[in-house]
Amino acid sequence: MHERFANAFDPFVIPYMIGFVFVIAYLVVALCYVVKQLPLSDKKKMVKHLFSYKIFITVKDIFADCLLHVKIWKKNKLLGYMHSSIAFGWFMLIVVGHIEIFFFAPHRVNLPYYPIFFRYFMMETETTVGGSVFFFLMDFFLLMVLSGIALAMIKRLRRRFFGMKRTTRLKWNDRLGMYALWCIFPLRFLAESFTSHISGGGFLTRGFGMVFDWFNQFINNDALIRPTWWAYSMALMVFFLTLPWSRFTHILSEALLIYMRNAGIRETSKNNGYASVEIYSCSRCGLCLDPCQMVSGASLRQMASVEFTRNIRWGQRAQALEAASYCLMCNRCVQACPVGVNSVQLKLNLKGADIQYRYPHRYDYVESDAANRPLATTPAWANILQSGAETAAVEKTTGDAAPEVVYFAGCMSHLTPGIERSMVRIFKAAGVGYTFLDEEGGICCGRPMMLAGDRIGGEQLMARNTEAILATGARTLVCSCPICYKIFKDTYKLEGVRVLHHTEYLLQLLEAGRITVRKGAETGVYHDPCELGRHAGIYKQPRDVLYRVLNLHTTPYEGKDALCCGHSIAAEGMPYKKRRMIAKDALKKMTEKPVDVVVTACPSCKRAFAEIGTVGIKDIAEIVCEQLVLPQAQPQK
Amino acid sequence: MKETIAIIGGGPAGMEAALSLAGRGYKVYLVEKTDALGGHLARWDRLFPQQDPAQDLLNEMIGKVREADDYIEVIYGTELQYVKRRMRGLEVMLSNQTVLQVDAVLVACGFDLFRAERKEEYGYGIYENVLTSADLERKFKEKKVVCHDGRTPQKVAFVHCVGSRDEKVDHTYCSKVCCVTAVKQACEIKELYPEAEVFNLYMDLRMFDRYFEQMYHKAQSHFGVHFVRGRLSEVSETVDGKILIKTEDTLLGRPMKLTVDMLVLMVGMQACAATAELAEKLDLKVSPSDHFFETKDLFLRGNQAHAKGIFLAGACTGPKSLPDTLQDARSAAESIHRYLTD
Amino acid sequence: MKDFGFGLKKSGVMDLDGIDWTLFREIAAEEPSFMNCFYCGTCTATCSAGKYTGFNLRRLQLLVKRGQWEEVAQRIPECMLCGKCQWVCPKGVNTRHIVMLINKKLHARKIC
Amino acid sequence: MKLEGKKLIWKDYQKEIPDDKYFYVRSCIRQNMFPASEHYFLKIMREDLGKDVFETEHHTTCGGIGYHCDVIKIETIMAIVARQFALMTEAGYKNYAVSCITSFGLYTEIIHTWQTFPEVLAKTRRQLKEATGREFEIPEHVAHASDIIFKLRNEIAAKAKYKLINKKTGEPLKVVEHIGCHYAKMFPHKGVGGAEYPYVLAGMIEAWGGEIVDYPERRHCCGFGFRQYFVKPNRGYSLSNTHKKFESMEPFKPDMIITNCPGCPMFMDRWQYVIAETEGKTYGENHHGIPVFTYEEVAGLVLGYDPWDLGLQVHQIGPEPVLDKIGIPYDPEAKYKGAAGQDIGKPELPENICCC
Amino acid sequence: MPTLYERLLQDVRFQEGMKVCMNCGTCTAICPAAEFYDYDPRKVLDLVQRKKEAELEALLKSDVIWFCGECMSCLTRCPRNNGPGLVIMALRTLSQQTGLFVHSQKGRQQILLKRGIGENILKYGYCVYGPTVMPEAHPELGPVWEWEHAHLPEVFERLHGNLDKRGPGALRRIPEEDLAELKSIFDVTGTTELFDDIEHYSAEKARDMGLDMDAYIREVEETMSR
Repeated sequence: MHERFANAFDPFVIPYMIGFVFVIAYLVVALCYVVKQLPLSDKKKMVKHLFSYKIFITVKDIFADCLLHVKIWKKNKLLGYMHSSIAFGWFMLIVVGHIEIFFFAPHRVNLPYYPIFFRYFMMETETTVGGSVFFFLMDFFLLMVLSGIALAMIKRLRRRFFGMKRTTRLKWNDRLGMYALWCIFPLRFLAESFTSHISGGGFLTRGFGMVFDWFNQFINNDALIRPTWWAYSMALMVFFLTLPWSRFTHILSEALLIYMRNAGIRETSKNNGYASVEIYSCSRCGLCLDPCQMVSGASLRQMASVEFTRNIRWGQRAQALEAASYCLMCNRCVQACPVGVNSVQLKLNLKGADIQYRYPHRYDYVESDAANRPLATTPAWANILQSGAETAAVEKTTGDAAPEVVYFAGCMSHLTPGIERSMVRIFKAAGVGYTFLDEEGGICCGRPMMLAGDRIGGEQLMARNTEAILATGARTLVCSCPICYKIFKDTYKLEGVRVLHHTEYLLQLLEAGRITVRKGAETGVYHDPCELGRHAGIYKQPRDVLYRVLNLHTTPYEGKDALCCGHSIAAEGMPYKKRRMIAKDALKKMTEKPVDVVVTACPSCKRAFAEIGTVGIKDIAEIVCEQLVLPQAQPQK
Repeated sequence: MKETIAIIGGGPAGMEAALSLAGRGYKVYLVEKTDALGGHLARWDRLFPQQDPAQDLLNEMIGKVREADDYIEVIYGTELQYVKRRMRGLEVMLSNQTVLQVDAVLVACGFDLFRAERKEEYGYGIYENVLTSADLERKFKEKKVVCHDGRTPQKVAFVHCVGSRDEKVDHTYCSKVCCVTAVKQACEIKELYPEAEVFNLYMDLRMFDRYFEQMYHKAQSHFGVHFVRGRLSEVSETVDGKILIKTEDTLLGRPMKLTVDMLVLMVGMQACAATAELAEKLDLKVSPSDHFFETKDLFLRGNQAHAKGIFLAGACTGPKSLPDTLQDARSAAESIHRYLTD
Repeated sequence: MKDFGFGLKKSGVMDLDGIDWTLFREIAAEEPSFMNCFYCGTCTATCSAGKYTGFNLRRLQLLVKRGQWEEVAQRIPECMLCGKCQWVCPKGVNTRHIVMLINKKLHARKIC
Repeated sequence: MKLEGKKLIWKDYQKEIPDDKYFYVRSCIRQNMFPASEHYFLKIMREDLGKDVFETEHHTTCGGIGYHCDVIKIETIMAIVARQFALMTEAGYKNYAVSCITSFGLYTEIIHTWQTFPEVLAKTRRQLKEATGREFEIPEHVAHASDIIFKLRNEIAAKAKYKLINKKTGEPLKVVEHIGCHYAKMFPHKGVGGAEYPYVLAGMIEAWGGEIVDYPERRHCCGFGFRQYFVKPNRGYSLSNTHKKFESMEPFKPDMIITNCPGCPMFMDRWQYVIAETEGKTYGENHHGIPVFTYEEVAGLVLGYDPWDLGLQVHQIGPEPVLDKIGIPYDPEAKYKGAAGQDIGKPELPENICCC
Repeated sequence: MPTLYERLLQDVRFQEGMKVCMNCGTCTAICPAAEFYDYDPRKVLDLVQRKKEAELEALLKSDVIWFCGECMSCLTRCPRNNGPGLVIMALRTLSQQTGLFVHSQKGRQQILLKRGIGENILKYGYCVYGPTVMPEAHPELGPVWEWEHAHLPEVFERLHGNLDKRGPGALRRIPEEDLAELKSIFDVTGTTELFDDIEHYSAEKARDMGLDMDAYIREVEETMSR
């Protein structure tokens, strides 16, 4: 191998170098920017992580996720191959290219463009084994990348080929980056092929080069060589220059995201630092589109997480806010994201930043004597209506001994009195000493407020409820609404109080033999409420309960793949008609195989499906209550 | 030719009944006191609930009546003078001295619009920019919906229940069509002047029939019409000729005032002026509570008058919408047919 | 000026002539269901906050449409956003969003 | 505005008003505040028009203010009214002329109640007999004094020395009429022209050359409100209602106000002073107020009586701008003199409103 | 013991004024009190027609019934021929007879009206009697009244009145025998009893408030209304 030019330079490297320097500069600036936004503790974690043994895990993760795209492989093999062939192939081209330099032109190692345009600057003077190996390797990885690119093109045209119903729609900046990316490797292939009669080449480049040579004998013209190298360099430049503004930023940020995540950094309540890395890490792969029920059930494609991250990245706050106000926060997209972008948290943060109404919440009325307050409309009328309201005063059963259980039905359960009544009957049947905290209507748990992005308001409500719950002296809190359950369990500080959803509690009662049930003839499927399933991880208990009371069938939409009923409290902006479409769609999917009853464990889900009215809907508490075997009934058996 | 029937009133009810009877082969004298068929329909621009042009319907009906001239004879400019019972059937004397020997008489004399002047506090006939729904309909028809001084109205208020549900004018009943007409006209104003603020002052919105509630929904959500639950209490004129109205927003429990450029009074229906006279001539009963003709009952004999051989159709037996009037007319024809064939 | 021991009282009549109509239209633009309300009061009947206070969403929505922001500003912070109202609304009004938007407008226009 | 529309309505409210032989009863407030008005009613009736109007010293208050302050029971008020009727019956009269609007409203209301509930009438007869030994007949006609002046308006116009016309411009004076609430609001057919467009004062103004101003708050109460005025802490109500009326009439620039109620001229007069002194606002030209007159005062003026004989000096708002416009001569020096021309001092001038 | 509603029904004003209300609000729309007080005659009628004893009692105890100015404008407009003003009068009478009026600040003012207007009738035969209309208590009557009041005999002479003299004329002295007849009417028709009720319940309230009657009157006189 010999260098062809003593100065080791050709003007066509300039575009590439512009792009290269730009990307390096961008990387440094962006990294500083991100780190600056992090809280001090997170900065420390970043540094500490670099020197801990866990750095190896991070390297492994980056290799697996960023290059091999193992997560995508798991979800979709073809898509996985497409991503990894491009990423890993390109990576290997870079690695092997550098090694090649070390072998053949070690004095040029300091020229960053040299490995990129290696074939142009070198000529093959003799065929060696080492040379052939490199030729083969380089051509092999080039072919790999080219196959990936070909698949990418196909994906744009025929997404069904990849088993995807939907893929992202691209804006001009993404298109520019993508077309540049698509051009890079075919141009490299052409340039190397055209040059191969000088530089030599492997099976691919030399092979095509020979075809070209054959043509060349007629026209005897090497005029195409330098233009193709120019084009190759230009394509690289365009790709690099558009990198910060295209979806391909994720190539860089994803590695940083993995590093940060492994360093123990998490989302905060503001969308900066870690969150901005997340936003930039969204590759717009579109894997979140199909799981999103807003997209599949309600034709609200523009509300999908992938569009949200895009809007937020490009400062389209109004659209981003709208998407956040539509989002059901069912977490199906988070689960599908191969990069691990927690877009639900990002949406919550955005809502929180938008709320910022330093508007004083006024919950002083929920102070202890609240229940005895008169219904007031306007001052003068208050006096008159007082007389009627006095009779409605609540008698709290805070007796001498503390009850075993404090039951908190939740606001929504008041709209599904069947759940409350069933729970009360079950408590009585089990002989549980309980106090029904919000029997006459209580204070909201605060999660709806939190899901609206209003932390301050939520915390005020939490403080009130904490006080009321602790005042009962009960050691167990049972709630019927998964929304309440989630916040009671994760956010409240209820010292010494076990927080259980009634699904868990029912199972405990059954296992402890405090209640007995008979198995009915009904067939049913269980619908996992988002807040109870994906948000709180309660999958097993309801099923263990249900096996005892009915013939439980399964559907493909269970556990982590469970559907949302569409009536999430989070989606304050979604029109009712859309909610209903989602509910209808979800119910239709769950009852593809007909069953007698769809059982759920959330008053919202129950109401949402009940409104559709195509099949019987019951809460798990109701069905357990129906199948209760009461002590006096047993002797007859 | 089969039996002969005299129909008093050439409005939609009279025409539709005439067509139904003609279709069954009866001879019909259609007695109309004015020079033209159509009654109130002829003065209307568009019809609720789907904004069909009134003229189209009228033309179709008049055309059919003309086509059926073998069976239907229209006598214009004439009123009923007296009716005598004969051995078989009835003898009808008209004001032009024509005598008709008929087997049955159908009264379809319709309704009169409430005279808005009677609600003195609303200032109709005193303040120029206070109109009735009929006045506005005429303006729509003439395609010239402007204030008295030619300005484009920026604020318009519609007042429901004018002359309906009001003991002060002895109309304790609901006129049925005013609510939906008010919503229709409010939407039409918004179509014409999208920037205008339109207010509907109602007590109950009686959107009882097909597509009515949808109209109301559209008025709210699409046109942004303001609905204020409160009965108009007083109207006065400001120094610049605008109309100041006072009402209570009863849903808020607060009195409210508002200046509008145009106030539209949704005048209700009342028994037509000839009711008492016809009742005497034909020996019919008039309801003491609403002054419309009584029918034998409200169910199976809803078109039969208390006198033998006399039938009733349309709004002379109480307020009716146009579709109801037409159905009632067809049902009256069926009643007459049964009576004559029994 | 003389003190007579009494003075002019503030009129409680809603004068709709001085109303800024744009404000509620803004809310309607962001949440179209705002215009659907026909003031049936189911929201108020089920309201968790209304049990303890005079919080009355039907009334507040109407007050916004009548431009009477003072009372709205006084009452709106009592809402707990629990969402029961949204469930019972027969017209599919996104009540929670409306409360949030009212808050937002109050803040943006500094009507507090 | 279309006057024909009003005329159409006026036609529906024709009231039968006898033009002679009245038994006259006075008003509490007018006796205190406008004694000359009642005097001139009698004088014009008797001397200018030659009518028989009888007055007895034995009649008392009807108790209407006490009744509307809710401290007098309805049975009591009926008996007092019955006693007045007994005096009329005893004096041989059948037509009853009332100076006060509150009384007039009460008389019509009570007669209506007696007619609707005969047992109530029987009870009143019994109670009056028991308490005083008197018996009574219900008058054939109850007329408010302004009804009678309305009826005789053209006769007055015929004898008039002045017209309600701006001497300088030749334009008719713009006159706001204010009708006492209890005149026709309860029983529209008992008032001339009905409750919505009463004609009783409008007719006088029309006949005497002026032009009536129809402003939005025209029909509304001056804000007396009985207990809302008499109890000092409540007076803001009264003041605010008058204020509302003045704010509403202001753009129409009226020259004067004519009233037929005892309290209204006092309140519309005095509240202008209070508004000026508390808010600094005046409604007339050049920091004057808008003069408020009783119908007798206006009748007296057009007939050419001396303004100070008519008692215009006891109004807080000076009548001078109107007198000047019409061209009625007056002696400013004599304004606050006694009956014999003696000096009895004079009131201080207010700070914020020009009262002369 | 008849219920409050039954007692209301005995009042002819209630029978005249309370038929069936359809809550249209024409009364409130033009009510002078509804404009300046937290008052809504429509709501009063609606509450009364619910016939709930507890609500009625609360109503009779409240300020609400004392806001009306009894101008009767509501009568003209009501499409159902109700008279909210008449209903208020019946409610006020009942509130005084049952002693519930002392529960509200506005109701307590009745003692002032009884001692002022009410007693004037018996003392002078007039509801209002000029010499007792003190300029200090009525600053709004202005400097003209101050002057007039200071020179009442002269002013009345100038204005053709008959102040405190026998014979007909403005503000004449009403003969004793006529005043005696008025007193007799008061006794026979129950107003004397009503006066006693007002005094009795007010005195009771004064005791409850720990005030003597003079201090109670001052308290009532000076408390500004809402």
